[in-house]
Order: sequence, then C-alpha cells, then structure tokens
Amino acid sequence: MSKKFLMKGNEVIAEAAIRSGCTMFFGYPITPQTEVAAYMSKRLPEIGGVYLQAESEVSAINMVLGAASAGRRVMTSSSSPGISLKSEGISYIAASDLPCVIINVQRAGPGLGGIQPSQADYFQATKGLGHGDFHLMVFAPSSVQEIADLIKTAFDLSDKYRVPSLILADGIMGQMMEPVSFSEEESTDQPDKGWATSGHDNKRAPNIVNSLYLTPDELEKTVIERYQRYDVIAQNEVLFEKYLTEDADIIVVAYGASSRISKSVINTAREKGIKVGILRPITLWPFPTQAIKELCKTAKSFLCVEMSMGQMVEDVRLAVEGVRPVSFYGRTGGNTPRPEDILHKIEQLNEEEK
Amino acid sequence: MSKKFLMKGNEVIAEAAIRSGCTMFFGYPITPQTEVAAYMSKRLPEIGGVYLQAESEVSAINMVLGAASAGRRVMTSSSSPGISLKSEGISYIAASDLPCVIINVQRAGPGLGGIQPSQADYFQATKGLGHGDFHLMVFAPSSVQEIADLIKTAFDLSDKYRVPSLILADGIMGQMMEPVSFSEEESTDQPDKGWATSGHDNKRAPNIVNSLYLTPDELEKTVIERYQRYDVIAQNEVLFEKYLTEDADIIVVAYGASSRISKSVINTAREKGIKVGILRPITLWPFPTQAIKELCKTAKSFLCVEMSMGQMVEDVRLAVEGVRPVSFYGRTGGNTPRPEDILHKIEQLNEEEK
Amino acid sequence: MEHNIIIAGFGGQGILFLGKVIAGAALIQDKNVSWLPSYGPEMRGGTANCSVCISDQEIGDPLVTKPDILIVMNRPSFDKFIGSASKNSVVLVDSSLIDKKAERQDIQDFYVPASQLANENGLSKLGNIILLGTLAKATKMFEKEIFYEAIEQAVPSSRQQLVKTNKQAFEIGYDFIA
Amino acid sequence: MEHNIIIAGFGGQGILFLGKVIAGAALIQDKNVSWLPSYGPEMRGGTANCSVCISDQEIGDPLVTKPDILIVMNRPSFDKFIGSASKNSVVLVDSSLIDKKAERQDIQDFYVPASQLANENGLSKLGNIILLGTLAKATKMFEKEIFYEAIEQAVPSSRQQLVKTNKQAFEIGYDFIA
Amino acid sequence: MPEFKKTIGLTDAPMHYCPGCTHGIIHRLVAETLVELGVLGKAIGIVPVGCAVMAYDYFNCDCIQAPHGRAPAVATGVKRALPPESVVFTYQGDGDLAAIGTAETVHAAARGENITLIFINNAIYGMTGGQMAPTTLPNQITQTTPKGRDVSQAGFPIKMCEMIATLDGAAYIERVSTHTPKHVMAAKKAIKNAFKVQIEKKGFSMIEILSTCPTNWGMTPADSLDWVEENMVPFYPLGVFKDKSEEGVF
Amino acid sequence: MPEFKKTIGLTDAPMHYCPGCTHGIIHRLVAETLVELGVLGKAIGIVPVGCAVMAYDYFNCDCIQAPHGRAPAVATGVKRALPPESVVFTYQGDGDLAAIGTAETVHAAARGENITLIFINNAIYGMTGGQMAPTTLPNQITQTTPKGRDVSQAGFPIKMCEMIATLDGAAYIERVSTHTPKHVMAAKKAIKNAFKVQIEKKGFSMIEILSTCPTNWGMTPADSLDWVEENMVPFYPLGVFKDKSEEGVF
Amino acid sequence: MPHVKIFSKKCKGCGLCVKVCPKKVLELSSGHLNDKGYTPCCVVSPEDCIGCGFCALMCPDCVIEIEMDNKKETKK
Amino acid sequence: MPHVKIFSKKCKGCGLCVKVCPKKVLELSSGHLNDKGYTPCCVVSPEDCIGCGFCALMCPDCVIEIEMDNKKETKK
Ligand SMILES: Cc1ncc(C[n+]2csc(CCOP(=O)(O)OP(=O)(O)O)c2C)c(N)n1
Ligand SMILES: Cc1ncc(C[n+]2csc(CCOP(=O)(O)OP(=O)(O)O)c2C)c(N)n1
Ligand code: SF4
Ligand code: SF4
Ligand code: SF4
Ligand code: SF4
Ligand code: SF4
Ligand code: SF4
Ligand SMILES: [Mg+2]
Ligand SMILES: [Mg+2]
Repeated sequence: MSKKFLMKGNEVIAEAAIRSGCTMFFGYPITPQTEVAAYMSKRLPEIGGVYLQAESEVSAINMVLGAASAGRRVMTSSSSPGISLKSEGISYIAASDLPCVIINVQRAGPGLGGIQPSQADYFQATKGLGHGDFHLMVFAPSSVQEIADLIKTAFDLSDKYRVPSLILADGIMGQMMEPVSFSEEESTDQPDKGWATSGHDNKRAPNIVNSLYLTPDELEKTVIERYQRYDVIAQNEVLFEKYLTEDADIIVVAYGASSRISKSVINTAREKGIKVGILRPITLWPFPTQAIKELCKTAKSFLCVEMSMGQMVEDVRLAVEGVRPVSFYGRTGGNTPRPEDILHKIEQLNEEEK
Repeated sequence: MSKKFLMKGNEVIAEAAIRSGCTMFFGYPITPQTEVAAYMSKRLPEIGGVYLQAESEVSAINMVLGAASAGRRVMTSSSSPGISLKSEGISYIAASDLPCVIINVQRAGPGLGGIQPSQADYFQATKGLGHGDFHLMVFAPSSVQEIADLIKTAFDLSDKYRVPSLILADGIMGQMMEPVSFSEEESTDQPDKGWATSGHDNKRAPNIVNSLYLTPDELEKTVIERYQRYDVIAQNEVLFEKYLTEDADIIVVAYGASSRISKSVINTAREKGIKVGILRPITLWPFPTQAIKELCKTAKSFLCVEMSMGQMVEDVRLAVEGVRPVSFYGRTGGNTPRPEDILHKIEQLNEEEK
Repeated sequence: MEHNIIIAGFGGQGILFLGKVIAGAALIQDKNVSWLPSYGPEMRGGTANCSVCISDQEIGDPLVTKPDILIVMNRPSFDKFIGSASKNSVVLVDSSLIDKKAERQDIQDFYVPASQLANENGLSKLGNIILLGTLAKATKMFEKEIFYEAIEQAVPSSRQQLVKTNKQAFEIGYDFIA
Repeated sequence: MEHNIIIAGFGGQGILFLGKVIAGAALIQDKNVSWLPSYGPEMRGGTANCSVCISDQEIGDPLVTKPDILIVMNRPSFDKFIGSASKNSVVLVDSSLIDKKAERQDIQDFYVPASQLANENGLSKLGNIILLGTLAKATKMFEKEIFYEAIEQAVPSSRQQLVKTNKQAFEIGYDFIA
Repeated sequence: MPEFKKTIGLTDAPMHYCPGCTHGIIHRLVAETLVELGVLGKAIGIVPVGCAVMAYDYFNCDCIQAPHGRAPAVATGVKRALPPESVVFTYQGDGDLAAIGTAETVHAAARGENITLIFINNAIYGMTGGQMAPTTLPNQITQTTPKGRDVSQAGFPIKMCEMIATLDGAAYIERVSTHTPKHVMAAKKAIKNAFKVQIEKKGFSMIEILSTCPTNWGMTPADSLDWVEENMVPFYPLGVFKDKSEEGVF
Repeated sequence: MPEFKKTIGLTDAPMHYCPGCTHGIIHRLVAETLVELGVLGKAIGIVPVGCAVMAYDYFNCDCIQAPHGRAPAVATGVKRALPPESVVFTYQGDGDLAAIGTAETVHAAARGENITLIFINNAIYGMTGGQMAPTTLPNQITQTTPKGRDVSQAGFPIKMCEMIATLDGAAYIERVSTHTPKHVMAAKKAIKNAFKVQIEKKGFSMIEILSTCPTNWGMTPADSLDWVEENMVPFYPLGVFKDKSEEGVF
Repeated sequence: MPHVKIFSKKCKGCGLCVKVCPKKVLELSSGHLNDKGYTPCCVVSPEDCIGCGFCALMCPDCVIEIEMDNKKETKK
Repeated sequence: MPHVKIFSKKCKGCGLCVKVCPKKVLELSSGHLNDKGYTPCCVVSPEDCIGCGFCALMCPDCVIEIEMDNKKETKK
C-alpha cells in the first residue's frame, strides 16, 4: 500500500487534480475552499502549470472555458454563491462540449448564508446549474480518500464524454483531514483532442468552439446528440455504495458528509436489532435510480438524510415511484444531521412498520 | 368589458407591471424580451418612475435588491443566459425576504443556444435558481391576456409573502400579439413595508436587510420560518386550469406555449373520439401536485408536453407516484411541439390503453 | 371563421405591419386573433415573416405551418412556403419581385405586381398594402371599412398622413382583381 | 480503540496544531482518524476549536459533540464544552487561563497551568504541547515516541528547530502528573 | 481641545475586527461624518462581503448587506428608490470593489450616481484569509502568491482612484490613509467632502483609504502602520484625483 | 499601386451584417493583419455576443464563441493554455466590452495579459436592436433612450481607451475609425501595431474602432459615415493613448 | 489601366464604395435587385478609374476586386 | 488636565494607541489578559497626558475616551 498522508480535503482536491494531469487552475477565493487555491498557487508553478486568481468567479469559469477549448485539463473551485455566479459559464461549457472539473465545496445558503457545511445545492448541481437542457456529471465524495479517487474519475470521464464534471463536496469534506494515499499510476493518457482550438498551423480547417445555433433544428440536433451521450453515461457510469442493504427493512439514502454520519448510525441501529442499511449515491447525476428500484423489492421503507430542506429526496421518490414510503430527515443552515436524531427516525420507522 | 388592445406579450408585461404599481425597472437588453425594456424606458419616466439600463444582468438584479430593500415595487426582465447570471442575486433576494418580480422570457439553450422559444429553464426556475434552500413563486402564462393578469398576482403575492415572483414565459409569449384588456381597478393597496431600509429618520431602530447568519442555528431558523411561508403558499396559491379532464382517460399536462398548442389538439382528438383532457399548471411553483393526484383517480395515463428534453415531467411523476404511466413528448432547441405529433402521441396512448 | 395566415418577404417590405393590420381587423370584428413574428438577427436585410391566426375558437398554436392564406413578397419566401399552403388556400404573390408561378393546381393563386404598382403610383413601400387590398377582395374576410379602421389604428399617431396613402394602396390592390 | 476529542481555546494558542499532532500520532498507529477544525471568521482573535476522532472502525461523524477527551485553553471554551464531555472522559484544563473547576464528578479532570509553565520555561506559545504531554501520560493512548514522531511530522520542514522545544514542552506536561 | 467620545453614529456592539485592524477607525470616521452632517437618519449603508460584512451591526443607520462586489449596484437601486435627500454609501474592501465589483464601481461612477463609495484598500483579501487582492503590491507575499506577487503572472495592482477619475460622472475622488493620527484626520476630512458632494447632488464620490490587515500581513498592528507608510503610500500616492465639488458633473 | 483581393484570412462565407455595416471592414483588417504577420495558423479568435457573434464563420482561424462580455477571460484561458507564440485576440462590441464585460476588460489589461482586444465602438447595441450602449453619445436616441440619452439619468458614455490607458499592464492602446478610406488605412496600421505588441510579448493591447450601425442609427450607410465624423470623432478623440511597444510593461 | 471588378451577387447595395470613389466610377443600380434583394453596385465609367482602391477599402463585404493591368503598363 | 479613560474590557491590546502617544502615557499590560483574551492597554503616566487625542483617533475599537477637566483649567 502506498504511503498515507494526513491531508485536508481541500488540499487533496488540489493534489489529486495535479496527479490527474490537471495543469491549469482558475479560481476566486471563498470560504470554505480557499485551501484549494492556496495549494494550487504553490504547486502548479512548480510543475510548469498555470495558477491564476481571476477577478471574479464569472471570469474564472470563462478562463476555464478558454483553457478547456485549447485542450488542457483544467479545474476551477468555489463554494455556493460563487457557483451561482458561474452558472452562465457552466451552461456554455456544457453546450460547447468542453471537458473540465468544477468544485463546489458547499456552504450554507441561500444568499450569503453562512460558511458552515451544507448540501443545499443538490438541486442546482443536478438539475439547474444554468439555463437550458443539459447535465453535468456530479460526484459526491464522502471521505478524503474518496476525494482523491473521484477527482481522477471526474477528469477522465469528462474528457471521455466531453461533459463537464462537478465535485459536490461540502465544508466538512473540504476542511476535514483524514489519511489519504494516492494511486501510483501516472494518469497522462488523455484522449486526443483534435477538436481543440490551438491554432490550425495552416494544416487543417479552423476548429470552432461554439454553442450558438440559430436554426432550431440544428440546435435540437446537438442537444439530442448530447442527451444520447448522457444516456450512455447513465448506463455505464453510475456509482454508489451499498452497506448492509441485503436484508434491510429500512434503507437510508444519503451522500457525502450526511452518508458517513448515517452509516455510523446504521451500526448502532443494527446493534439494537433494527434491520437497516444504507445506499450511498456516489454519482448524484447519473443518479443510482436502478439500484434504488432494486431495493424496493426487499426494503419496506426509505429514509433520506440530507443537509438541506429536502432535495435529493425527490430523486429517491422518482426512483421509488410510490412503491414504498420515503421519509426525510434534514438539517440546514450549516447544521449537520445528528446521529441521535437519525437513530430516532430509524426507530420510528421501525415501529411504524411493525 | 374594458377595451381590448392588440399588444405584444413583452409590452403587456411592462404595461401590466406599471398598472400593478411597479415604478422601477432595471434591465439589460437580451432577445427575445427587449420590448419590455423599450416600453419601460418610454413609460416609466412619464409617470415619474425609474427606468435604468444596468451594465449587466448581475448589476440589474442587484439594483432590484436595492430598490426592493427601499420598499418599492420593482421588476427586472431577461432571458435564459441573463437569468443564469442573476442567480446569485436571486438567491440573495430570496434569502433577504425581499419582494420583486423577475421575468424570464425563455430562449433556447444551453449556452448561447438560439433565440427561439424554449421551456428548458423549468428546472432552474422551480428548483435551482441559485444556491441554497429556497423557492420562488413561478407563474407561467399561456396567453397575452393571462400575462396581464398574472403580473398583478405576482406583485401582490410577492409583497404579501415577501417571496420573489418569477414569470416564466418564452419567446412565443413575449413576441406574440393578442388582444388584451386591463382591469380597471387601481392596484395601489400595497402592504406596509415597515422593514424597508429607507432611513430611520432618528425615529426608529435601524432596519437591516441581510442574508448572513454565521450561527447555523440562527440561519436554520430563518430558513425554516421561510419554508413555513412556502407551505402556506403551497396551500393557498396554487393555480391551474383543467379542460375536459372529468371523463378523460388521458391527461395532457402542459404549461405556457406548449399548453395552448396541446389544448387545440385535445379538441381534434375529442372529435376522433379519444377521451383526453388537459391540466395546465399556471403556477409551476407551487406545482398543482394535488390536482394531478386527484386526476389519477379517473385518468388512465398522463402525457407531459414541453419545449424541453423533459423537465416538468419530473414534477408530474412526483405527483403521480407511479400510480399511472406518465409519458413525455418534447421539442427543444427553439422548436415548438407540433400539433400533429401531440395528436399522434395521444392516439398511441389511446391504443395502448385498449 | 378560421384563418391561418403566413406573410413573408424581405425585411423592410412591411411584412409585420401587414400582419398587424389583418390582426387588427380581426380584433375589430371581435375574433380571437394572434400575431407572431419571426424574430431575431435574420430580421436585418434577410427575410421576415409572420403568422396570423384568426378564429372564433380559442387559438392554440400561434405558429402557422399550413396557411390557408399565404402572402409572399420575395423569391426565397415563395420557395419556402408555397409547398406548405393548405388545399384551397388563397396565395398572393408579389409578381414584380417573384418571377415564378406556383406549380400547384389546388390553390387559388393571385399574381399582383404590387411593388411595381406601388412605385408607379408614388406609393413606394406600400406594396404590402396593395396586396392587402387584393386579399380583401379575394377572400371577403372583412369589409373594406374594417380594414380601413385597422389601418388607422395600426399607423402610429405621429404619422397619420400615412393613412391616406395606405388607403390608396389598398384600393389599387382591391381593384386589381375583378 | 476509539477516541472523540475536542480541543478548544483562543485563536493563536495552537489549538488546531495540537489536534493535528494527535491525529498524526493515530495515523502512525494505523488507526482511522479524522480532524475537523471549526473554521470561519471567528478564527481570528475569537475562539478556535477542533474535533479529532480516532477509531479502529470507519469514522462516521467527524464532528465531535460528546468528547471522551476534552482539552480547553480558555474560559469561554471551558464554559461551552465542559457540559458535553461524556462520562469518564478525560478533561484537561489550562488552569493558568481558566480560574474555574468542573462541577462534575463523573469525569477525570486535570488542571495544568500550561501557559504559565510554558512562559516560565521559555517555551511561550507551547502551552498546547504541554497539555499534550499530560494527555499522553493520563490516557496512555500512544507511546511517547509516537507523539514525538507525530510532532516531527507536524512541524513544517522549514522550522524544524521547533521540534526540540516542542519535545521539551511535551516532557514538562508529561511529568506534571504522576 | 476636543473631548473624545464614541459617536452615536456607531452602535454599542463590539466590533469583530482583529486587534489593530484599521477597519474600526474608518467605521468611526464614517459614522462621525454622518452625525456631523446631520444625515444619520437619512443614511443607508451598503455593506460588502469582506471583513466589513457585519458592519450593519455597527453603523447606527439603515443597512443592506450586498452580494460580493455589488454594493454600488445595490446603492444605485436604493438611491433611485428614495427621495433625493437620502444619503447612500457603500463600504467596500479592495477585493469587493476592485476585483469582482469592477464593473459595478466603474459604471456607478460613469453614471455620476449620487452615492459615496468608501473604499478600504488593505492590499489583501482579509476575510477569506489573506489571498492576493487586485491592490496587492508587486512582490507582496499572500496566501495565493506564496513567492510574492509576480506581476508577469498575477498582473499589476490596480490604482482605482486614477482609473475612476477618468470617468465623466466622478465628482470627487481622493485617496487617504489611516496610518498616523494626522492621516486619520485627513481621511475624516476627505470622507466629509465626499458626503457633502453627495448631499449637494454633484455626482459620484469615492474615497480610497489605505488600511491595515495585521492578521494576514503577518505583522503586529504597530508594524502594519509602518508598512503602510513604507510600502503602500509610495505605490498609492495620497491626494485628490478629481474634484468637481463646485461645478458638479452634470 | 496594390491589387485588391479578398484576403485568405477570411473564409468565403458571406457575412450576415447589414448593408454598409463597417463590422465587415474591420473583419477584413484583422484578417489581413493575421495573414501579413504570418500568424493566421497560430491565431485563436474569441468572438463576442453581439452582431459579430458569428465571426467564427468568417475568420479563417480557430475561434471560440465566448459568453457576452467574457471574451478577455476566455482569451486569458486560451493564451495561458498555449505556447507563448500563439496569437489570441478578441473581437468585441461596446456592449460586450464596455458594459457587461467591464471587469474582464479592466483586469485583462491590469494583468498585462498578452492578448489583443479589437473593440468595435458603434455607440449602440446592434444585435439586440438598438438599445443604449455604454458608449452611446449624450442625447443620442436609441430604443431605450427614446428621448435621447439623458446623462443625468442614464449616465455618461465611457471612454475606454482613456480609462484602460491608466492601467500598468496596458502596452498599446489606440482609438481609430473606419469612416473614410484614410481612416481605414490608419485603423489597419493600429491593428497591426497591436498584434505586433502581442507577438513581441510586450503586454496588453486594445484598439478601439469607431464603427457604424446604419440599421439601428436609422440612417443610410453613407450618412452613417458622416455621423461618425460629425458626432463620434469629436467625442471620442482618435489617437494613441498608451504606447509601450518598445519597452513593454513588465 | 486599373480594373474594378464587382461581384454583384454578393453586393448589398450599401453604397459606401459609391460614396468614397473620387472619380464617380460606381453607382448603385436603380431598379434591379439581386438575389439577396439588394440593388447592387455597378461600374458605370470604368475608364475613369484611377485604381486608388478606396472602394475596395470601404466595401464591408469584400465584393470589390481591383486588378492592375500590368501588361498594359509594361507595354507603355 | 486631560483625562484618558480606557474601557479595558473592550480593549483588544493592539497597541496602536501606545504607538502614537507622543508622551508614552500608555502601555499594554504585560501579563494580564482581559475576558476577551487580550492584554489590554493601561494608562501608566496619566499626568503626562497632553490630551492630544491621538490615542483615541487611532483606537479601532472606540475603547478610549478623553475628558478635558475644564474645572481644573478654570481654577488655574
Ligand atoms: C460571490 C462570492 N465570492 C467570494 C466570496 C468570498 N469572499 C468573502 S470576503 C472576500 C474578499 C474580501 O476581501 P476584501 O474585499 O478586500 O475585504 P477585506 O476582508 O480585505 O476587508 C471574498 C472573496 C463570497 N462571499 N461571495
Ligand atoms: C448574458 C447575456 N446578456 C445579454 C445578451 C443579449 N445580447 C446579445 S448581443 C448584445 C449586445 C450587443 O451590443 P454590442 O456588444 O455593442 O455589439 P454590436 O451588436 O453593437 O456589434 C446583447 C446585450 C446575451 N446574449 N447574453
Ligand atoms: S482579517 Fe485583516 S482586514 Fe479582516 S479584520 Fe482581521 S486584520 Fe482586519
Ligand atoms: S445591427 Fe448594426 S452593428 Fe449589427 S450588423 Fe446591422 S448595422 Fe451592423
Ligand atoms: S479604385 Fe478608386 S477610382 Fe477606381 S472605382 Fe475604386 S474608388 Fe473609384
Ligand atoms: S461597398 Fe460593397 S457591398 Fe456596398 S455597394 Fe459597394 S460593392 Fe456593394
Ligand atoms: S491624548 Fe495624547 S498624550 Fe494623552 S494618552 Fe492619548 S495620545 Fe497620549
Ligand atoms: S488602540 Fe484601543 S484596542 Fe488598541 S490597545 Fe489601545 S485601547 Fe486597546
Ligand atoms: Mg481587502
Ligand atoms: Mg455596439
């Protein structure tokens, strides 16, 4: 096993990106993800990469658009209000079929809100991060180690499908230190980017990166083609973890920080003789709809735990389709779900089922 | 009956706003809603109001934030990419409990897309128009006359609940002329805005408009209080129209431009002996979930028609909860659903049910 | 009564205005009516067209794809729309700008050298209204007076001197066919 | 083995660093470990605290609310956290800064005038590490050498001269209790 | 010789700023000015995102907390919503006003918007922990310029007064400092001038105030004052860059 | 005496601009310059949202269509992604560059970003149908200033060259026009200078070019040229506002 | 002798060339529209052309080409 | 005689007043921390104070008040 370091989630985001071949970073400071940029500003120049602090999030995402157009692996990072500001640019990047990785270390909203952790940008990340029909691939790590692993996946898949990746973390994930080890394999086998606007050198026709199609039929065609890629992604790239679900009557569904808190509660509940398991979506888009549908066959009810007023729960309901009851427990405003409250909810559900 | 004018939807947006007591407008030009600003720039100075073309959509929404803080009825208008840019400001406005009216005359996306009509900002409008837990009241007119009526409702309810209103129109609604008449009643009875930051005149403690709460418990409290208001809205302010639904086997669900196209198809299908009706959500948030649930008792299946790759259909599925099949027909990229295609879909469903 | 109309030509030929006058006439007659322009950058220099629907029923789709009245004022529009006109539709062609005839037999087509007539009569840019006159005669959809009223309403109050020339143009078109 | 630790005090007292050393020691021993700071503007001047979890199992909630080890270095932190310490928990108090004793009987509390000892020994700002020494002795959670290694790793390579003073401070704390 | 007492323009809430941070001084100067000009009751303060984000707790007037960089836009909305006697000011850091808020600042000035911008230039992003600001000096070390600001990569600092003074709507533009009592007195005078310009409806005013950030500069508060004198003042010359207080801009 | 043939820097696609719109002239000047400097194959053009939105169909080099106003940020991303020999330019209207894109323009200049901005000032939002632009002249009638631009409400026009020239990263800033053949020739020279500055890595360059919008000005193309001469040139003086082409900015 | 060539199919009839031609060599066609719907520019007095290139410099649509008839020049 | 009053509970011990006092009237306490955890400022030689107000002008936290003891002055 390779060496383990004790590192902050934010630093791991940066280090893992660099190890994944990311050589360009454009950002703008915001709590609780400032360490990403701090790390990048130190390391990227050392490896001949580019670190640039933009004048705003809007500018940063457009620098990403430029760098991605030129064919480079590029990343930007922000937190909730900053992500809102990037939404026009993100829609453009998606519409221009550009690969890149975007980090959202969520803090509490709405508005300026607070700087404590939150998962209330789920809707925005999975359904509405900009105008128009499009998706991002959304990854939700629940440990510092998983951050390291998913960053690489996010870059690789983004290049493969030409769909931008979003890492949806939160203040806990970003600020927490845990042991982490990095895979030794070099990850430099990036697909050929023949489409990149890097100057035609008088050797080929001009490459154009564009999202404008004034003729509806043409635009519709590009959107449908993109949705076909989305279908392939939904077929092949869904990630989730199941824990003690096989015989479970109650399935907790939770991701990121909420899932690890929930998971520890599962063990306590099991000790009390309650048959409960957890399904942890790792990709939020594509969502593990099929896995949940499967569980409907064995489970009696679902409990969704989030750091929000209830957002992912809609996707759970869409998967469950009324076949089983789906309940919700959430905290917001920077509060995290309390293990005792989750346990209480589970006990209640267990009672009701009897 | 009061006099009817032949007016463009965009002009009616402006005129109706003025008749609803809106005296301030901040905008930035974008197709297909430029007539809103053009109209306002002419009329507002005439009545002593304020028209200001901002340097950007970001600036415009923040001017709205300022004017709303000062207690004035204020509006801004844009189209899809511009709305994305406003999303941080919208989240702030919602978080600061400020009333205002925001117009989105949707065009085709994502990215720069095209300028033809679209309904692909439904997700963004109803779930993700910014970071954090919050909602807007979302109104979807399907005729020029209804624009006139809903603008007034949007202002009144926004003041009443201190929740911002969004009019989700599209290029057809904005560009089309239809006859319209305006209600004669004066609408100046606006609720007292004792919270407004208009200078304390040394007569009261300072008023503060703010969305920052560094203590999670405090922030959570404000969010929960706001969600209680949302509950009241969901109880009392849902608007929808039903047409020929009573005996219908098939229920079409569609809003805005799609709904009027669908509605005419209903008549054709009825002539062919197919029992089909339509439910047209007028408020998209709150969504007429209950009305759809009711229809599940009598209808055999649902067909959702949208100018998108399928967005509102999720809310329909959430309402139907698997009790009945929900199918989808959509066009995107600026194309509009074709009556013959809708009819074909309905006929298919009718066949399947036999 | 139900009419689904497409009017098409170059920008600057008064295509949208013509649509507004027809829509206005329908409103005077208390019909349901909708008017929908094609919009966007192609407006400039390029082609312009608009859809007008007139009906006793509520109007569904405001976008006309199978017109029963088609008025075309340039060649690209002729080529684009002639095939879509419905059976028995009334098709008006500005023959001073379009040197082609419809190959269909199932339509009522009228060839009016409207732009030329307009120029000859010192009514330049009023070819559109000449075609309106012809349309009125051909379809009898509304009385002449209704159209006159609609013209009066559609002309901006600052330019009322145009009302007269518009009416002249209307008459020319009206009298062009028997 | 399982420990849920809260360390709290003023910003500038080395609260977060102390947490890192403990977490580092746990990692050397191949434990699962998490370290979570309180973060934000209150850092400055105000209070700072961090949660450290050490376990043989996977760690769920990294936010400690019921510590079995509590180290407090100022009065507000003492007041805030003393009630939350779990039964039989080990509580270390910098008694040079906190003039109060816990009223609870169900905890093992130690009062170490750490800041004062640090100043007296020319180790200013190392009150935190003195408390670490006491902790090591009181809990026997890891061998002294492990903590030394953890200190070496936690001190930035550019400031390795600090390793020595840190170890001195550790010893003082270690020897403070029997 | 004057007595010194805390102004009623400030509330009793203790300020959260770090020890020795001159944000506190500037708060007092603004608050005193509002009181002395008799406009506290007509004043609306727009506070930024930055260390001054909670200034609404300190200024004893109506306040709005604006999104990062957008204070001039919010101020525009407020000013135009209220009767012209209202007094609207923003209080913004360099990240807020000169980075993310560049467009809002430039265009409020270009419009001759009758508002006053109080611009705290501390050459750093204070609140987020010391990243490079648009005003960070060449070679200055920050969290995101760990080897010092390399202007060939990170760009040159922006001199806002010099830039904004080129705009036709700008009526009063001055740069002052807070690093000695004398400079504090001059700063007070400049702030007062700016508010007078607003009250007399002469157009847009902005006062740039050099300020310290001991915490992120990694210095004692006392040394920070010297650093302003030795490093900032030479780069950011103090003085009046535009004065149309007599004739106004319109 | 030279022959005139369409440059290979432009594609064969017919341009969609309105008759007589000088956007077309400027396209040609830029394209010719790229060819003459031998950098067409190394060039990446960033096209704006504005009438020039489809310029990627006309320039015979790699192109990126950028969000409204963000071309300088996109250009920065591209320039820094590619080897320093690459030649990156933006082509932006006044709404794009001087309104929504103000921050991006100012900061690209402040950074001394080694890119070239071609800035088409036609005093109006052309593409959206003739609304007021930041450069619309006082009293000029537009769709959103139906009684003429009232500077006391709508603000003063911005003189971008004057403003940007104050920034330390700006290496070459010039304003030219297109309303006579002579001016067109001078414009070509200015554009060439700007690209040379980029190629020689001297810093940021911007050429502001007065241009017509017959359609939205409501004039014939010929009259539009006169309008530029009589109204725009007096307000927007032509000339070089900054020239560090020798020494460079760094 | 210089030779002005106008691709009148691509001409938008803007008249800028007409305006700047010092020798009034060019004129817009009065009635005839091209396929684009414009009255294109025509060379009415080719013999007057001095080959100054102003027309080409001002044509926004690259519709004008100018050839210098070098042979003739050398023949002189 | 001027009288400098320091609300040491609110003092953050920043030392700006100490730095600018021309008469060295003020000093930070060496060991004692106040409730906020700071070593507050103390008036060590009140008799030297000339009431220049520099300390108050520089105190970021409005911790300093200066009273001019008018009575005494009139007594003189
Ligand atoms: C949209 C957005 N981006 C970034 C942030 C994070 N942020 C908070 S304060 C700040 C900058 C503070 O610097 P400055 O404006 O110079 O004020 P100072 O703290 O130095 O007084 C930033 C970037 C935010 N809250 N919102
Ligand atoms: C975010 C956004 N806002 C607004 C628009 C609409 N829009 C398109 S072009 C344009 C302005 C064009 O004016 P200018 O930049 O001066 O270019 P011109 O057309 O005059 O050449 C605007 C506002 C848009 N597409 N995106
Ligand atoms: S971080 Fe800097 S600017 Fe902010 S309060 Fe502390 S010293 Fe002042
Ligand atoms: S609208 Fe104006 S700027 Fe745009 S192409 Fe036409 S004339 Fe040119
Ligand atoms: S080259 Fe000169 S003279 Fe000849 S047509 Fe052109 S403008 Fe006229
Ligand atoms: S300038 Fe060009 S497009 Fe215009 S009339 Fe002359 S040839 Fe035609
Ligand atoms: S008033 Fe002057 S002399 Fe007295 S303590 Fe303050 S600074 Fe010193
Ligand atoms: S300046 Fe104020 S806060 Fe600072 S030490 Fe002096 S009295 Fe205390
Ligand atoms: Mg700052
Ligand atoms: Mg323009």
